[in-house]
Amino acid sequence: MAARVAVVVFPGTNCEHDVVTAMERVGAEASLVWHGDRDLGPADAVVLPGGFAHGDYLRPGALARFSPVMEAVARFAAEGGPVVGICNGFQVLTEAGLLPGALVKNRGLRFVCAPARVRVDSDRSVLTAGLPLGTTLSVPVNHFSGSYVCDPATLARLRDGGQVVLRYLENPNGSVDDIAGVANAAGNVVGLMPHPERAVDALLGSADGQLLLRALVQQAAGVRAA
Amino acid sequence: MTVAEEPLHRALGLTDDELAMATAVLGREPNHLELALYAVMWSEHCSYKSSRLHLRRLPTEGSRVLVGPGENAGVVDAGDGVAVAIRIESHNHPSAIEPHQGAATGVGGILRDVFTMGARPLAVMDPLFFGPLDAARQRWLVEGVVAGISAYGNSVGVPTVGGELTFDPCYAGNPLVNVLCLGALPVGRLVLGRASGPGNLAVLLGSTTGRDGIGGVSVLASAGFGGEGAGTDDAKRPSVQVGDPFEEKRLIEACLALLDAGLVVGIQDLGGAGLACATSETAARGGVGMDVDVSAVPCREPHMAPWEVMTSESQERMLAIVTPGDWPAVAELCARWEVRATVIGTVTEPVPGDGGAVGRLRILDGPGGQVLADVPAASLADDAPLYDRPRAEPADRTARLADDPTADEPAGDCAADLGALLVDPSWVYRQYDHQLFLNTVVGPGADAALLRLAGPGLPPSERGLAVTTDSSPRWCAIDPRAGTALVLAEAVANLACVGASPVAVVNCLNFGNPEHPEVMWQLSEVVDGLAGACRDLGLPVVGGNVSLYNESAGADIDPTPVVGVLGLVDALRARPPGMGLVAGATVALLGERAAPGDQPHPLAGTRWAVERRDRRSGRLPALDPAAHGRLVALVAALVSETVAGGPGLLASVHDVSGGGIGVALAEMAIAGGIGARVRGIAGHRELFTELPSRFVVATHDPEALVARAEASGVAVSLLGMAAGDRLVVEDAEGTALVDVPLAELTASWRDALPGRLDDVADAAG
Amino acid sequence: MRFAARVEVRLRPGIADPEGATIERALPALGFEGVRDVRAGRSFRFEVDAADEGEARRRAEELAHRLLANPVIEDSVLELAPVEGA
Amino acid sequence: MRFAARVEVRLRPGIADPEGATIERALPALGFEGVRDVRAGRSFRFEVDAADEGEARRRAEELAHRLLANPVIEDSVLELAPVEGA
Ligand SMILES: Nc1ncnc2c1ncn2[C@@H]1O[C@H](COP(=O)(O)OP(=O)(O)O)[C@@H](O)[C@H]1O
Ligand SMILES: [Mg+2]
Repeated sequence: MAARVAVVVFPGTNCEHDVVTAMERVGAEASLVWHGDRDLGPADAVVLPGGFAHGDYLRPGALARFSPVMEAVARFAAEGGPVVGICNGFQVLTEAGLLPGALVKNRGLRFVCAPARVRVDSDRSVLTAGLPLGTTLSVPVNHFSGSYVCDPATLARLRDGGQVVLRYLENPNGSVDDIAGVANAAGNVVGLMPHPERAVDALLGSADGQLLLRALVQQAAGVRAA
Repeated sequence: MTVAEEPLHRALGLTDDELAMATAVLGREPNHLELALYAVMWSEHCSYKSSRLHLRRLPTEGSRVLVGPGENAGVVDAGDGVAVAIRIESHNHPSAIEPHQGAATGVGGILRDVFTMGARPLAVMDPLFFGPLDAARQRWLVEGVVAGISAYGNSVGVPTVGGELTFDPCYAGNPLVNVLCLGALPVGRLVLGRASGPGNLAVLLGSTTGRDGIGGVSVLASAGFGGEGAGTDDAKRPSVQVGDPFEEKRLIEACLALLDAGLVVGIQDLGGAGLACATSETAARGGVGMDVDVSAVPCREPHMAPWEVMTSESQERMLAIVTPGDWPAVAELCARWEVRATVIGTVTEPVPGDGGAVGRLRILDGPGGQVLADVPAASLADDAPLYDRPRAEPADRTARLADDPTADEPAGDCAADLGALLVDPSWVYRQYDHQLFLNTVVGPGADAALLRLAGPGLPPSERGLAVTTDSSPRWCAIDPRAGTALVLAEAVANLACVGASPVAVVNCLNFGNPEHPEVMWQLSEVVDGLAGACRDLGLPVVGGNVSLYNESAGADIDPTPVVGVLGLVDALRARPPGMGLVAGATVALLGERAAPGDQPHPLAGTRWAVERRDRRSGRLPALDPAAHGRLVALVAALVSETVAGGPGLLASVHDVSGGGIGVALAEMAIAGGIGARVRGIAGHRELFTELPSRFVVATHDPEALVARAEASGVAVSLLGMAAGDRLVVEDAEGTALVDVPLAELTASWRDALPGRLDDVADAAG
Repeated sequence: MRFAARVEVRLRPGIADPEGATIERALPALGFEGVRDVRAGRSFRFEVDAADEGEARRRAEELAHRLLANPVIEDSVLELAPVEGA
Repeated sequence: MRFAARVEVRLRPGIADPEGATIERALPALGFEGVRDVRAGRSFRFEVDAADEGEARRRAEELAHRLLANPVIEDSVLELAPVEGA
């Protein structure tokens, strides 16, 4: 049976349909979960997609983290379930304290939508498991507040623990240590600014995102089997 | 004369004759509220009173047209059960005052026009026009406008897939911000903005109503008509509105869900003239009347007077007509999307009158309360004045036509001219989400955008949609009629570069002051140029917008018609070749190399003449519609072979437009990262002429290309090869006109905008 | 002399404040009761070197008007204090 | 009783402030001399209904800490005053 992915929709989220399409492309079943729900339904993995939850008002993710569904997401994560936040979803996860650090305005203070090259620097996460270290992927970025910051102690911990899963080859936003994606210590919660769901079809310029999403689907299937 | 001394109707912008017309319609003097309604609805912006007469000359019929001009957006049948809605509009004046919010609310407005039709907005384009960037104020405008479009479009979740960027001194005091939106819907969901069914409810959806965008009507405050505390303080009546993309996003989802559930009878966005326009237009289109309870309208500020409520242009609002039985379901669905929904009125039976039944728009204070205004609904929309304003050819026209820069000598440094003409607009479009919905096969930076015809709720289709916007104030300033025809020809050529055939046109006519006879002459010429070219190319105009009074310090902008053209691709399975050169390919020109007559390579109106030599005169080359049609059909066919997944003959393709063959070659070399060597170019004239109906292409099979071209009756010349790391252009004798490292050209191209824009600009300029 | 300036930039009264309104709408669900009229603005702090307070104020106000706020939609409020020991 | 609150949210020292830095870099070209250490922040104004000032302060501070500022990168400062006649 295909892995079941719950795609969380906040008011203002806008990449939910794209994530559903991309997850289906890599063989998963995906369904939308409204932010007001307290239950994720039958899910082997959760994706928080990109967009502008609550208009990004106040700070990206600041209001969304209070949504009822986030308690269920936190529980799912605590039980070891795979949770991936893409772009705005990454911002929500940091605001919710499920990932360390914060995402601030891009260096340059402008929105950036462009292809980005990223490198897999750790396979200790549900999104990169099984990928050879050093694999380079072309995956677009699309954000205004994508510059990852954290204090030096946290950064040291992230590095030592293999929690920096993706780095930019050409840093588009000023992220510390070129960080494009981080995982929690257990590796089951991952946030990344690039949009793998936008890179699942050569017709659109790149299919590299499939590698990440396939890894997630495999991990999700494994979790269920266990 | 101060406002106090001026008669009220004039202060509101109505002429004495217009007041007499309103009085005749009512059979009595309008009261202040009624006067406000007529003033906003009969404004140039809402009534098109100066341009309507001319716009009638545009062809609007076509086999694919489902909805032509007059509705909120044009709609065409794209096949496979999908219809496409398209509309273009200007937001020039607000953007000049507050570039960020002005441009942002422009995006919001055009989206509402499209989802009003039942279409999900899928793409935005933004043709922009500014003064030269040397001035700090222009940099501030560019920064603000682009940031505003970026902030609103990205957040609301509609990709911006292209646009245009033009710098010319004529826009220094009056920038132009046009926005095009394209959406798609299952054909069956098409709805029109009309009310029907007396007893049905008028429901206001979305944002609260504030004192923003009341503009000219605000003189009523000092006319002693306002309610308690009504806007005696100027600060309370900002003319600038702040956009809320988050509200708009919820409004889009709620409205599309309402339409999907079949819960609305009609729906209409609130734009210019706010509730006055939405209520009177829906009633007039449906041949009914409407009772509106102003006191029911949720207001953002206390003590708003009825005229303020009725004319406010607060953003992110829609008016839906629903049956009383469906109202609870409507309310529930809106609550889920956190969209405010309030019953503010009722559809009423037309009242028998002298000339047949008349639907009346009545404004009431409370349900069944005092009648504050009572006018025939259609009189606000349909009885607006219509002016045939005086037109006059500019006095210097003959002299200007005769003063042609083609003859100018010496030529100057072609390489330097070429470098200076290269501009990479990615500084702009990197700030726009251009990929959302996973449809964008070709985004900004190419000749036209190419999208998969797909979206949530649409039936599956293999087709592709192509869209481009084009304009050329350089050409139109010299000859508005011929220039406009050339602009449409270029747009169609842009579509061919991605393999698409054109199906429909929208246009935004940006002009100066219509009270200047030269401006009215320009407008009339442009309409004729567009009408003629549309007829010649077999294209219907399905919508448009007119923006007048674009002037500053008494100087009008150059006539700036912007066309948006929608094209279709039957089978979109692979990416088109694109403009990038491929090493080892033969570079060829499709189309005639020279114009007939004594000016084989005319330079009038070219970027070379205008931007590099400041020469704004001469005679434009003529468009040969038949030859153009053959050429674009050939190119579209060649490209569509690749797009359908076949091997294809073309390795790269780019139409020749601004900057001529020189710029086309350079852009192709830069995009491909490979140099080229080309010979036989007849000096700077052939290098920079913008003679229409030509493409530069590259192919690995030149013989087959020549054969295809000859079979289609299209001229073809082999120019050279793509190779190396320099761009070399030689004349027939082998003398180099241009010989520069590709790296140098790439740097001038890439740095043109960032070099001038990457510092905080100064508002005060 | 050196002065510490704080400029608060706010939307003018009557200008829609979608950010403030969105925060306010969200508050009850977040468990915050009895809070209203939320308005969102920006603030800037900087230091000015000037001969005296009058000059410092003039320069800081010009900066606030010309650069930090767009007077079409925003007001700015300046607070200024001498920096001790500077 | 009703209280007017103003919360200023600032980046914590040591956190890069690209907005402040950009403004500062642009100043000399715009003719502003002697301005330095520009830091950009946000400000929020709102009103709180509460039994007394202590309760109002507690609620406003909680709002500032839990919502308005992100403690990973930001500090907040609260000012509170009773609203006359409310
Ligand atoms: N303001 C803008 N917004 C988005 N894209 C833009 C803008 N200006 C230019 N572009 C994109 O840059 C490319 C080049 O534009 P342009 O030179 O006008 O093309 P052409 O000469 O083929 O009409 C196009 O893809 C266009 O969509
Ligand atoms: Mg174009």
